Formats: sequence, structure tokens, C-alpha cells
Amino acid sequence: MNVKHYIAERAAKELKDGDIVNLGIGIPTLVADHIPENIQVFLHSENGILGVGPSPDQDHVDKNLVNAGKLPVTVVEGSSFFDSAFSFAMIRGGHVTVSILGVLQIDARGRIANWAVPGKSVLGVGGAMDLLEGSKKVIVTTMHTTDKGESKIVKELTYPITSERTVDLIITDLAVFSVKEDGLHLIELAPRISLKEVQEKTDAPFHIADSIINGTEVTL
Amino acid sequence: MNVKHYIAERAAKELKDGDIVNLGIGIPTLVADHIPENIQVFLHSENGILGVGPSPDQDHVDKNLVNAGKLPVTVVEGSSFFDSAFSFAMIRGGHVTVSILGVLQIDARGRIANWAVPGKSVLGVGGAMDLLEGSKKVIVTTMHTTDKGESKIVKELTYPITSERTVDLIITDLAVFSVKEDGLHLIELAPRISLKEVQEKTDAPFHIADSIINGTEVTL
Amino acid sequence: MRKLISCEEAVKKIKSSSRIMVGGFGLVGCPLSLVDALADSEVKDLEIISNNLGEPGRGLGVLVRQKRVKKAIGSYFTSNPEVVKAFQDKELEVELVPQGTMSEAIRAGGAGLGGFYTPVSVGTKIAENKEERILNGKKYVFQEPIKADFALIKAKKADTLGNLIYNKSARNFNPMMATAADVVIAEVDEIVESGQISSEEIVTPHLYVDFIVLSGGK
Amino acid sequence: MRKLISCEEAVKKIKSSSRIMVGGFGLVGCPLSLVDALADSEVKDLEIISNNLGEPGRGLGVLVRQKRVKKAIGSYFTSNPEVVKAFQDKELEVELVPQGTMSEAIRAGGAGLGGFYTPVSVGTKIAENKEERILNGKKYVFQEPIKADFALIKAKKADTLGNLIYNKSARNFNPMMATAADVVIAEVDEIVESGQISSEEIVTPHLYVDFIVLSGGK
Repeated sequence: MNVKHYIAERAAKELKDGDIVNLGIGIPTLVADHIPENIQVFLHSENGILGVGPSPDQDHVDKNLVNAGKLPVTVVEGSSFFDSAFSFAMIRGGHVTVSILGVLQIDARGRIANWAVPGKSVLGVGGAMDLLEGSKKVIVTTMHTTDKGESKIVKELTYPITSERTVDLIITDLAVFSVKEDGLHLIELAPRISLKEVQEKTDAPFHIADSIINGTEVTL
Repeated sequence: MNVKHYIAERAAKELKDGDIVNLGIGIPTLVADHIPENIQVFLHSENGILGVGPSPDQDHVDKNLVNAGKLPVTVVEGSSFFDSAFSFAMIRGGHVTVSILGVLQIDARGRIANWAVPGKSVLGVGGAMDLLEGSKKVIVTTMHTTDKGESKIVKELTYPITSERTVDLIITDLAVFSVKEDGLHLIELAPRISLKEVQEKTDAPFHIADSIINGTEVTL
Repeated sequence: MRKLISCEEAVKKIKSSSRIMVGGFGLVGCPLSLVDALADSEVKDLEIISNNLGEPGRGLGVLVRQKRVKKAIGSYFTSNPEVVKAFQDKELEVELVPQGTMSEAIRAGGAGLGGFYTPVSVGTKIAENKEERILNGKKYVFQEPIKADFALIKAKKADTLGNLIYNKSARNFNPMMATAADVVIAEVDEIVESGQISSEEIVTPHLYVDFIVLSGGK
Repeated sequence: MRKLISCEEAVKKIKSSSRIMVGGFGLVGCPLSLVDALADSEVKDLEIISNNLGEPGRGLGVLVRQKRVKKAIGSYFTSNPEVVKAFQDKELEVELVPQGTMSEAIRAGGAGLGGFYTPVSVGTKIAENKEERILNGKKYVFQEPIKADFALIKAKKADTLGNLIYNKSARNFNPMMATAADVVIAEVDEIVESGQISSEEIVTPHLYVDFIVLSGGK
């Protein structure tokens, strides 16, 4: 399995039956393909849909039906359409249970940057800030390092921050961190990944769950 | 014709084709019976209706269809229903062309009191303040004096004010006043009513339109 | 259908001293079966957010007569003389909010806003204790959002997921209240299969609705 | 039908330096016939309020390419590289607003509010020049309402009075924009007799709509 699909599958395991879920662009979009069959979740798209379904085949594309990434989608039975103000009222008001978002950077406290790049004109923010601020639970899915091999989990953000709100869970190709008041907690290693590798590729300090320490000792 | 219907009929003459009109309780409600046949106006009810129609006969009462006075109504073709927040957004946002309201008192500047009585518990305001604040044009319809013969048009309000906004037109059983920056202007006398009677029964000072002065001289 | 419960089960969730929004403009659009079930329960010291408090012995008027309402937030209570009497006897505290400000404040509560400025009530008794502010040359007063522990609302029809549509002027405060409470219980006249209400026509999407009861259902 | 006019008649009402809201999320729900008619007109120095500025040479992107847009207020312009270039060349001024704040600010404009407090963007670059305030222990920023001289919106269907319904996710910003401009021009795919759209289903009541044009109509 493609590593991005691995991350998406891991994120999908966090979803619970009945959850209202908003999926960001990139890896988060792939989560839709991995939702466990024994639960029913409802996909919210901030451009005004509750109940997003799979992508249509080319013969069934409806130009009036796209997701927040402007890609054609379908809807499931019991779906509804609403305007943008109502859609973001849902988000800001805490009615979206889980948002799964992509990131550029995550800091040691679990705050993220995912909307602007230093040195480039800042011309797009979209719904990134709304989703991060309003969702009951925020899961970040990302490659652990950039294309250049730099850690995306950093001591301090060098990219503009998206919100003062910290995320709840960070899922990368190497590990899973939960975010608590005292910072990041490494709670899981990806298959065949060592604690040492995660430590080497993570700039920010993090706590290590007992289960990992024990597990790692066994693996060594 | 009943004097209240006379007032309502006079108010109806102020309406223009296409107007969105909100009618308060009392004399204003009667305006619906006098809308000129050559114009089409749309009645807005703040509990969430655009396109209120006549009262139903007893066999056609729908308990889910009432006006802001909680009386059964019907709707006309092309009517719509909406929630209270949207209904008052229409009002506050200036999308209601004309509101016709009843009053307890009007002051010399054209400000009104129509929601509370001194000495009694203040337990109801309803949509009075919203309508007065938000409507593009406000017409007041009222008997000129109270049951005890006291002027309702007073120098200063002794009843609690409804809004700092002044009304645009005052229509009573005796006269019509327009409200300008410099106060009330008597612009019309009811049939068989003399300027002297209006002056005697009006506590607030008012300007007198030239047409009245001339007209009065002719009548004398 | 997993959200469907009885009126009795619904009101059992409500504890004394709860803050409860109740839909309706008078009795129209008021969830009368839920209110009656509440009247049969043991809860008291309720804070009720509703445009009115019913009529004497009808709708929320029953709870007033039973002296279960400690405080009422709404726009028009004068139509129920028993409310006026309870207020004068100091049995009932009242907070009066203009109707449009109230519906907007409930919407703001559900929309996660910290409050808003409205021109309505500036310079009146209602605004005496409210912050006044001039914005672009016009006077406004600050209004806080209104939220609640429970919302009891009335809709015409639910589908099995909990999507709702309303009935004519019985819509009134119900859609906003559906967004602004921790637990939302919708009383409906009819339940249909999911997919039977058009996606374009749904007024309250199911994510807002926690439980559904049938009108007249025990 | 008295509100029906041609696209040409519609854009003749618009003068240079106007402030114009344009519906749509990208090209979806954008009134493309009206935008094309605007591109064929002589107006310039426009201030455009829209979530995006189309694509290169498509939708509002045409107006950008023609250098008719002086300022843009929206949430996401990065998807049109010509917007980025015009901004860098200082031909285009940009005001970036988070998508939810933007849709709420337009709603507030139409609803006669003086502004509101939102928690979104607190502590970010976007909020640098905005008033911050703590309300009930939580940080918010103040957002002013957004209004315009004109709103060009896209709906699926109008009735002869001007009541509107929308098409799936093409609804997006259109219903709010219909409430927040002095002159509202709705481009529709179809016009039906009044009474042919259910009173419960109407999203934009006719009082908001000044003129109607048919999509593709000249």
C-alpha cells in the first residue's frame, strides 16, 4: 500500500459511528476510501454539503456538485445542501465531530501551520482557520518530513500559524502523536519504524508513551 | 365607514406597487382590506411569512399558519416561509419597504412609544423595536386622542420609547402629519375636521403646510 | 431508527435547573407533547428560552402554573396573565429580548460567535445595561449569544437520519434552536425513510438532531 | 415578468468603481453569463467580493486578465496564477478573509448588523489589524459586515416574482449575497410561474431580487 494510503487508513480508524467528518485536501481526502465498513460516518464539505459520497465516474459528473477541493463528487442518501454561512456556522459552532487536515508544520505544542508559505504572497486561506478553530476533534495527517527531508514537526513554527488551537492527533508515515497540555506524546510507531528513526526525524521534543518504550525494548 | 377603517384606507394610499409591507396589530391590520386594486403589495409577517393572504373562513383554518398577531391567515401564490432569524434579518437589513404600526404616543420629533406602559410590568416587546428600527419607511396609524381624550401626539414621551428612529408619516382620525428633521408637519386634515380642532387636540407643536393654511382659509 | 425515543425517555434526560430552549411562536410550532411530558416529570427550577410562555394552562403555560419555571428569556410574555402574575409575585424572573435580537442571538450561539452588534433597542429601556458602540456612524448595542443545555423543537417531518423540515409559520424559532443546545430533541408529526426528503429542501440537517419523538407519542 | 432583463441591460446598470459581490465557489454557482457580459462592457476599477477570482481566462478570471479588477475581497485566490501575478505587479489589491468569516460577514451585511465577534483567525496574520476581545474567557476578533453596490448571483430557478432556489453545491455564497447589496441581479437557468416553487422550499424570497437574467441569454 502507498504510504499516503497507509496514513489515511490509520486516520480512518479514529472515526466512530455517527461522526460528522470534514476531510481536507491531499492525504485527508484518501481517508474516505478507508472508513471501516461497520460504521457510518457523514462527510461534511464546507462549500455546503452534508453527506458527500464517492467520486462519480466520468459519465455522471454534475458540474454543480463539487467538494471543497472543487472536485466532482456524489452524495449519499439523506444528504443535504446549504449555503456557506450555514456551513461555516456548523463548523464554528462545534457541530463537525472530526476534521482531518493536511499541514505544512506542527509545533511542539501541537499548533499547526497549513495555509501560507513565508516569502510567498499570502493570497489564500479558504476554510483552513475555520475548520481548525471549530471542529470538536482535529486530526492531522502528513508525511513526517518534507521532500527535502526536513522535519515537519518543529520546535517553533517558521510558517504562519493557522490557529492558536492545538490539534488532537498527528498521524504521519512514521508515527502517531497525541497532543496533550504538556505537548506531543508519541503513542504509536508505524510498522518497521524504530523509535530512533522517529527521534532523528522529529525536531520538536516529545514525550514517549510507556507502551512505546516497552515495545521498542522488545524490538531491539 | 368606521373611523378606524378610514385611517386604514388613508394609510393604504401610501403603498406603492411592489412594496413589501409589514402590518402591526390593531388599525394597521385593517390596511390589508384597503389596498388599491391597481397595485400588488406583499405582506410580510415577522413570524416568518412573505405573502400573507386574507383570513381563512372557519373551515379552512390551518393551525400552523398564523400572523404575528397569532391569528389564522392564508398565503398568496408565490409566498414563502422562513425562520425567525431570517425574518428579522430581512427587517433589520432594510428589506421591508413599509411598516405600518400602532402607537401609544408620538413625540414632537416623531419618535414613538408603542411597547410598554409606565407603572405596569414590562413583559412584552415582541418585534416592535425591530420593525421600527429596520423598515425603510414607517407609517403610524392611530386615533388622535386616547379614550380619555388626551392627545397621543405629545411634547415629550411619558411612555418608554421604542426607538430613537423617527417615523415618517402619522395618520390619525383627524389629520396626517409628515415627519421631517424640524419636527411634525401637518399636511392633511380629515374630512370635516378643522385646523382648530387638530390644534386643540395635539399637545406637540407642529408646522402647518401651506396647502392647509390656504385650504383652511377657504373652508372658513 | 436509532434517534427515536419516547417523550418520557426524552424528558428523563432533563435535570432540574436545566436551561431549555423551546420552539414556537405562542403554541404554533411548540413541541406540545414534549412540554406535556415535562409537566408530568419531576424537574423544576427551569430556565426557559422561548418567545412566549404559552397560554394559561396550555403549552409552556402549564409549567408556569406548576411553578417549575425559575427564569424566562423571551420577547413577549404579556399574552399569558399567569406569567405576569408570577413575575409580580417574584416567583419568576424575566429577561426581555426583542424578537429579532433573540432569534439572532440563538443563531449566534449555534454558530460559535462571541456576540454581535444590533441597532435594535438602542436608547431604550431594553438596552440600559448593554454596551453601546458607534460603528460607521451608527449606534449599536452588543448582544451576547444565547445557548442552552437542551432544545425542544417541533418539526413537521423527520427522516430516519434526523433531517428535518417544518410546517409553514410553525418553523419560527425551531431551526435556530436546533443549532444552539447541547442536546436537541425534535418532536415531529411524521418520520419517513432517509432519502424521502429532498436534499435541497432539508432545513435542519441531521447533525443537529440528537433525539426524535413523535407528536402525541408516549 | 417585470424583473426579467437581458444580461446587457443588467450590466449597463453597473458603473466603473462599483463594489460588486459575485456568487460562486470557483466556477460552481458563479453567474457566468453576467460575468461575460461585464467583460464585454466598458466598466473598470471594480471592487470584487467573491470567494475566488475564477480561473485564468474563465469566470472572474476574464475580468482579472482585462485588468478591470482594482481590489478583490475573498478567501482563496491562489488557484488563479494570474491573480497572484497581478497582485505581485501591484495591479490588484487583495483583502483576504477566512471563508467562514466572509460568508458570515456578508450575511451580517444583509441582516443589518454592525459586526460580530468570531474566534476564527485569532492570533494569526489575518487578525493583525483586527480588534481582539475576550468574551466569556475566549478570544475573538471583530469582523465588520460586508455589503456591496451590486450582487451578481446564480440560481437554478426563479419564479416570475423572483423567488429563487439553487442547485446542489452551487448554492454556496449566493443566498447571502442576495441579501447584502443595493441591487441584486440573479442569473437563472429557468423561470417558472409564481406558485410553481413550494413556499417551504424557496431559499431566497423575491424581496431580495431586483432583476433576473437567463443563463446564456443575451
